Amino acid sequence: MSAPPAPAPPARPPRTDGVPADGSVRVGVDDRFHRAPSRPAGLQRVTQVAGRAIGPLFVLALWWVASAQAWVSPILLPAPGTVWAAAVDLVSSGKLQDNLGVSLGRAMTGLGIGLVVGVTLALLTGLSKVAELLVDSNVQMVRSMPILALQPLVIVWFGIGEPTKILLVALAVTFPVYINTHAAIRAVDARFVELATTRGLGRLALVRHVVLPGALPGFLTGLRFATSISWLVLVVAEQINATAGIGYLMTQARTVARTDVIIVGLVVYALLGLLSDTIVRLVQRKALSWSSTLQAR
Amino acid sequence: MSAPPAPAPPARPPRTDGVPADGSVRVGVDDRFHRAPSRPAGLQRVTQVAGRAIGPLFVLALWWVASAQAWVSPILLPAPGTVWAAAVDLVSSGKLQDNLGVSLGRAMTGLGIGLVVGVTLALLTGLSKVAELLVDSNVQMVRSMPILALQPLVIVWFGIGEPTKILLVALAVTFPVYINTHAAIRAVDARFVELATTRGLGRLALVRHVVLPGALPGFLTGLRFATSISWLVLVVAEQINATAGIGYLMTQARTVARTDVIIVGLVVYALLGLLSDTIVRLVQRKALSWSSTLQAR
Amino acid sequence: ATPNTSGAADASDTGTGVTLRFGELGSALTQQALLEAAGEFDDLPYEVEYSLFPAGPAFMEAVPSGAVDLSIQADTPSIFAQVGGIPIKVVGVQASVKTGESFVEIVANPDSGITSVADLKGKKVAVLPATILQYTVVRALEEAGLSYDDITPVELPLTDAPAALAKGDVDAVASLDPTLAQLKASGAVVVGTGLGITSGYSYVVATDAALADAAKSEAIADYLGRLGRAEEWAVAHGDEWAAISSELTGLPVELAQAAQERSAAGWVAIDDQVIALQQEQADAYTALGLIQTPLDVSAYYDDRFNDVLTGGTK
Amino acid sequence: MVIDAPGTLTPPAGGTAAVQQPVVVEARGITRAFDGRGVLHGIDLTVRRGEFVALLGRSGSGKSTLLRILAKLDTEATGTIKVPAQPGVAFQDSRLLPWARVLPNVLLGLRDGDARERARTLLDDVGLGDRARAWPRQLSGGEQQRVALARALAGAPELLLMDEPFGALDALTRIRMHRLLRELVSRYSPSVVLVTHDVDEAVLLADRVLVLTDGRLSLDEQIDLPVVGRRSHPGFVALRSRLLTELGVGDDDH
Amino acid sequence: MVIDAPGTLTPPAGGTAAVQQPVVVEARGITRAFDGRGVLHGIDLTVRRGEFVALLGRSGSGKSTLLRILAKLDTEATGTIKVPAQPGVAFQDSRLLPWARVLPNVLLGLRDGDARERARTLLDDVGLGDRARAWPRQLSGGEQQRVALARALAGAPELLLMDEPFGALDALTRIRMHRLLRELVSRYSPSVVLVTHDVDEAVLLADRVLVLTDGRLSLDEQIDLPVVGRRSHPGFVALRSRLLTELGVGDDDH
Ligand SMILES: Nc1ncnc2c1ncn2[C@@H]1O[C@H](COP(=O)(O)OP(=O)(O)OP(=O)(O)O)[C@@H](O)[C@H]1O
Ligand SMILES: Nc1ncnc2c1ncn2[C@@H]1O[C@H](COP(=O)(O)OP(=O)(O)OP(=O)(O)O)[C@@H](O)[C@H]1O
Ligand SMILES: [Mg+2]
Ligand SMILES: [Mg+2]
Repeated sequence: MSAPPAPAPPARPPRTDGVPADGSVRVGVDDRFHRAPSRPAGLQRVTQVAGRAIGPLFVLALWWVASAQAWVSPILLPAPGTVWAAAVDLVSSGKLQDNLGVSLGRAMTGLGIGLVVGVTLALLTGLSKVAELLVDSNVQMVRSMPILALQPLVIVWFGIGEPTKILLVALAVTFPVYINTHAAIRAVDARFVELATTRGLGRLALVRHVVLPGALPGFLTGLRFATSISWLVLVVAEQINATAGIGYLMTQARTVARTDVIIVGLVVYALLGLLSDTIVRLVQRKALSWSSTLQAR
Repeated sequence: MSAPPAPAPPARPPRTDGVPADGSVRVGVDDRFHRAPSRPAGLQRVTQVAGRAIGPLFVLALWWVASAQAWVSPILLPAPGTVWAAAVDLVSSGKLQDNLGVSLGRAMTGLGIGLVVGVTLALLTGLSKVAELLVDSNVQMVRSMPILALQPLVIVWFGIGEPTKILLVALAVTFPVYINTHAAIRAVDARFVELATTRGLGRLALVRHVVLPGALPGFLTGLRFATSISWLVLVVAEQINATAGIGYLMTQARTVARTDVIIVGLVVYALLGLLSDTIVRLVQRKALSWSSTLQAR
Repeated sequence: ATPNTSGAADASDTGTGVTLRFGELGSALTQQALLEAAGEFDDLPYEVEYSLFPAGPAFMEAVPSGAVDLSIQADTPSIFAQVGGIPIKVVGVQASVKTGESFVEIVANPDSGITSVADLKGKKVAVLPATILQYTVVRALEEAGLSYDDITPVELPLTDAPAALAKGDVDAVASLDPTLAQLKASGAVVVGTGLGITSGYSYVVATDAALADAAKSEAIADYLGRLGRAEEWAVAHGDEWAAISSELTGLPVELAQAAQERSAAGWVAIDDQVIALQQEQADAYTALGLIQTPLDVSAYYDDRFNDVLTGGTK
Repeated sequence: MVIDAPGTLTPPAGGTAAVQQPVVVEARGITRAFDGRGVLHGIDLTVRRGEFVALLGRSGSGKSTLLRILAKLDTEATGTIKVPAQPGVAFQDSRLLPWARVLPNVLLGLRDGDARERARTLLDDVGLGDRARAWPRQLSGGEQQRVALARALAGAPELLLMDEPFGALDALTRIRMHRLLRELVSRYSPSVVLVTHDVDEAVLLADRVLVLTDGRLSLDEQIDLPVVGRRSHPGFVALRSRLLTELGVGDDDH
Repeated sequence: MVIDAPGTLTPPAGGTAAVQQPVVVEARGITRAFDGRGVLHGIDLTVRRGEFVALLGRSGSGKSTLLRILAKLDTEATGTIKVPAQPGVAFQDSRLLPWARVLPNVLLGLRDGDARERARTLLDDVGLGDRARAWPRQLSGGEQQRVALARALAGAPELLLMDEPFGALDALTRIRMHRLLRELVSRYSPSVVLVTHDVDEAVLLADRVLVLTDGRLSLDEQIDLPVVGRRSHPGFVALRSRLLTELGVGDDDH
C-alpha cells in the first residue's frame, strides 16, 4: 500500500508531552565511570591529595584518642607524643636518615635486579613454550618456599655480605614482577599478535611494540607490590650481619623492646609505602594515557 | 579510457612463476602465539605434565650430584637419601600429615577471609571515588608494614590463639588479592561500562555482569599469589603459641638444627606451591575460556 | 585425668577456679610431660594452660595482652622487658647448669688459627645482639685483656651462624645448643666458654597481674615447687627424660642427652648477689649502647616466693 | 522491499500525523568539543514517538558523538537534553561482552520474565538462533553486529539509538534486517535515530533525514514517500540525489 | 568515478593480459572447520600479479576466515598455500594498537628510511594528516578504519588483503578511498583480495569477483568492463544483478 505524501510539519516550539520538563545544563550522568568534568588540573590534584590524606589522618586521630583515653596500654602502643619524641630523637641524631640511606641503596639495587630478572623470565616464559616448561614450575616452586628457611643455603652460596642482602631483596621482588608480567603477557590480545605477524615483526619488535606495551598495566601492578616488598624483606635480610638499615633498626628495637622506635619504624614503612605507591601511580598515569579504562579517569 | 572486454581465461593448471614451488600441507605459521594444532587432548596433557617436571627433576639431579661430590657440607644441605629417610619417618609417624592438616585448616580459613575482604575492598575502591580516597591509602600503608613488627599489636587485640594465626594469614592474603583485583577493576574497558549504563544495570548487576568478569584475570593472578602466601605466612604465624602446623614444623626443625626436616619442609612447600598453582591454572583455563589471548592457547 | 593443655577453656570444675597460664619457650611443649613423668601433675588443685613461644621477647610481647601469667627464661629478656616497661617481675631463680659447666661456648674454625679468646683480636665473631651470647663474648674478651672493639662483631641469627662459619665469612661463633652441637659436628673447635661469666641461672618471670591475684600467686608458688622437684627428677633420670623430650622437640636424642648431662636443678634465693649478677649484665648492655638510660634491675625482682622455694617445702 | 509481508506493516509515523505524537527526545544547544576541537555546535533536535530519523554525515562529523550524548554517555557535552531512561543502543562497534555467550549478551539488563523467550526469538530473527551458546569471539563480524542489533531491540525500548547497525552485513542479510526493524517499529512504535552512511538505506527506512555538517544539522527533512514501493517512487531518486549532494558527492561521481 | 584523474590511472590488469602475469597467491584445497562446523570446503584460488579480486559472500560465509588463511594466520586450516611473505592486511576490525598513536600505528613494522614520509603522505591521502598524533580511541569509527587502510597500504605490499575496509565510511569518503586505492594499485600493481558486502563496490573496483557460498566459490568471474565509465556501461547492471541473485537477493527485493 502507498501513503500519500504529506507536507513537512510547520516549525513550532517542540511539545514535551510525556517527558518531564526539567532541563539540566550538564548532559548525561555524573558517575565515576566517566571522565570527570574538566576542572583546573592543579585544583584537582590538590583535592585528590587532600582526599588521600583523609584515611591516614583518620587513623592518626584514632591513635591519638585511643592513647589519650588509655584504650590501649602505652607499652603496646605508645602515645603519639612519645613516638614523636622518639622520631625527633632518631632524626636529630641522624640515625634514621643514615639507616634509611643504607636501606635505600639495598632496596633499590635489589629492586633493579629483581625487575630485570622478573621481566626477563616473564618474557621468556610468556613467549616460548619451551622456556615456560623449563622455567615456570621452578619459579613457582622457589616462590612457594619460605625465604627464612632458604637463608642458610643463601649464606653458604653468597656469604653474609651485601650481596646476600641484595639477593634476598631481588629474590623477593622477582616473583611479583614475574607473575604479574607473565600473566599480563599471556593476556595480551592475540589479535594484536596476529597483526604483528602480518607486519613481519621479529621477536624483538614484537616484544617492543606489542608484548611490552600490552603487558605494561600488569607489570605496573607487579611493580606496586615489588616496591613495598623490597623494603619489607629488609626486616629479614638486615638481620644478617647488618649494622645499619631500617630493617636492622626494627629488629634491634624489637629485641630491646623499644616500642616507640618500632612505631616510628612502622610509620616510616607506611610513608615509604605511600611514597613508592605514589610514584608508581604517576608512572601508571603517564604510561597508560592511551587507555580508555576506568583507570584513566 | 576504456579497455575492450576480454574473455575469461581458459581453465588450466596454475602457473607458479616467482613463487617457491614447495607446498606445505599445514597452512600458516606454527608459533606459540597461535592455537596449537589440535592433538589428542590426553596426549597433550601428558606431554605438558612431563615438560613441567623437567625443571624440578633437573634441580633434584643437581642436588644429588652436589651431595655425592660433597660440594656442600651435609650439615647445611643433607643428601637426598637423608632427607628421604626423614620424610619417610615424618610420614610414617603421621607427623607430616597431622601438621599439614592443621595448617591446611588455618591457610584455607585465612585465605577465604582474605579473599572476601580483598575483593570487597577492591570493589569498594574500584567503584567508588569516596571509598578509594578513604580506604586505598590506608590499605597501601598497612601493606607496607612488616607483619613481624605488627605482631605484638595483633596479639594484644586478638590474643595468642587460633584467631591471631588466621588473622595473620588473612591479612597477608588480602593485599595481593586487593591490589590485583583493584588494578583489574580499574582496567576494565570503559566501553563495557557504558554499555551497562545504557542497559540500566544497577550497581550490583554492573558488578556481576561487567566488573567481576572483566576483573577476573587480574583476580586470578592475585589468587595465585595469595595461595602461596597463605602457606608462607604460617612460618611466622605458627611461631605464636602453635604446637602443630607446617610452619611450626619448620621453626622447630630450625631451632633444633634438623636440616633434613627443614629440607623436607621446603619440598612440601614447593609441592604445595605447585599444587595450588595447578589448581589456580585449571580455574583460570576454565574461567577464561571466553578469551582470545595468548593465555587461551 | 589429663588436665587441659594450651587453648583449653576455663577450669570451672576445679576447686580453686584458678588457671595458670604458663608460657613455655623453645620448639615444643614439654613441661607437662616433665611434670607427669616426675609424678607431679596428678593432683594439681588448679588448671595449667601451656602456650609456646620461640623466645623470651616473644613471650614479653604477649604479656600486655593478658594471655600469659608466667614463664622461665634466660637472663636477658627480663632486662629488656624492664627497658620496654613490660609489667613483669622475676619471682624465682633457678640453677640450670652444673657447676663447672657452661651452656655458652665460643667456637672457631679449626683452620682459622684461633685457639683461645685472646686470638679473637681482629677477627670476625658471630654474635646475637642483646643476648647472653653477646654478654659472654664481651666478658670473655675483658678477661683476656681485650675489649669488644678489638673484634669485628657480626650480628647473625643463631641458626644462620653455622652457614657463615662454613663459608668462612666469620672466624668464630658464640653459640649454644643445639646450634652449638651442630657447629661442633662440622668440626668447629671450642676456644672459650661462659664459665665464670654466665651464672647459668634461669629466671621465672610472672606478670604483675598474676602476682596481684592472691589465688593465682598461691598457685604459682605451688607450681614452681612442683616444677623444681620435677627438674630434680629429670637431672636424676637424665636418659629417661632425654628420650621423652627428644621425642617431643625433634632434637636428636644424643643432643638431648648431652644437654641433660650438663643440666642442674634447684632454686636459688633472690638476694643482692643474684640481682648484682643481672645488674652487671644490664650495665654491659648499657655500655654497648643497647640500653639508653641506666637501669636498676632490682626494681624488677620480687622475692615473695623465696621462702617457699628455697626454704619451707624443700 | 516490504512487498513480502504487506499486511504486517503500517505506514511510517511521518507526516502530519506524527506531529500529534508526544516528544520523546528533546535536545537543545548540544555542544561538544574534544581538546578544543569543536565537533558539535549547538545541535537542536526533537524526535517524536514513532518517528524514524536517519542521521547522515561525513566520517568524523560527530554522528557517534551525538548519539552517545543522546544515550547520556557523555558528561562533558553541554546543552539540555530529555530522553527516555533506557534507550536501546547499538554501538558502532558491536561491543559484545567477551566473557558472556551470545544469549546472555542479548539478555543483559533485562529482568522481566519472558525476556529470555523474546531474546531467543530475536536471535532467530537475526539468523543466529543456533549460535545462542557461542562466545562473541567465535562469531564473524556480521554475526557480532546482528547480536548487537538483537540486544538493542530486545528491551522493546521507547527509543532506539543505532550507530551503523548494518555496516558489516551483506545485501541479503541487510534486507532481512531492514525488514525486521520495520516490523518491530510498526509493532512497538519506538522512536528511532539511525546513523548510517548508506543514503539509500536512510531514504528507504526513515521518516526524516538529518545531515550533520560542520557540527550543525545542515539538512532536516521529512520523507513523504510511500512505504511500499518507495524505491521506485520518483521522489526517491530526487531525495537520494539531494542528500548525496548535501554529503558532497557530485552526481558525476556516482 | 575515475573521471577526475584519468591520466594517473591505467586499465585494470584483468583480461587476457593478466594471464601472462606471475601467480602471487595460490591456494589449493583450503578446508576449515570450527568445532566440527565446516566453513570452507576445499577452496582453490589463484591470484596473479596486479589482479584485483573482490570476494563477496553472505555474513558468516567464511570470507574473513579465508582471508586469515591467506594471511597465514590460521594454523588449523588444511590445504596448500603459497603467498608472499608480508601481505598488507586490513582486518575487519580496524585493529589499531591502542597504546600507539596514529602515525606509529601506520609505521608498525616498516623499517626503510622513507617509510615515515610515505606514512605521512598516506595519512594525508586518507584525510587524517592532522590526526597523526591522536590515540586510536580518540578517532571516530571511520577514522580508525582509514588509519587501518593507510597501514595496510603503507608497506607497498605485493599482496593486499582487505576485509571490508570501507564499511564504516560515508559515500564521499568512500569514493575518495576507492580512488586512492585504484591509484596505488595502478602505481605498484599489487594483487588485491577485497572482501566487501557492497556489490556495486565490487563491480566498480575489481577485475574479478568471487562469491563464497556454503564453503565453496560458487561464482568466479572476470569483469571485462571498461575502467572509465564502468558504472554507466550496460554490462554493469547485468553483472550487478547477476551477483545479487547469486547472493540471494531477488530483483524485487532491491
Ligand atoms: N573462532 C571461531 N570459532 C568458532 N566459529 C568461528 C570462529 N571464527 C569464525 N567462526 C564461524 O565461521 C563462520 C565464518 O566466519 P567468518 O568470520 O569467516 O565469516 P565472514 O564471511 O567474514 O562473515 P562476515 O561478513 O559477517 O564478517 C561463521 O559462522 C563464524 O561463526
Ligand atoms: N575521545 C575523543 N578525543 C578526541 N577526539 C575525539 C574523541 N572522540 C571523537 N573524537 C573526534 O570527534 C570527531 C567526531 O567523532 P565521531 O565518532 O562522532 O564521528 P562520526 O560522525 O561517528 O564518524 P564515523 O562515521 O567515522 O564513525 C572525530 O573527528 C573524532 O576524531
Ligand atoms: Mg561514528
Ligand atoms: Mg568477516
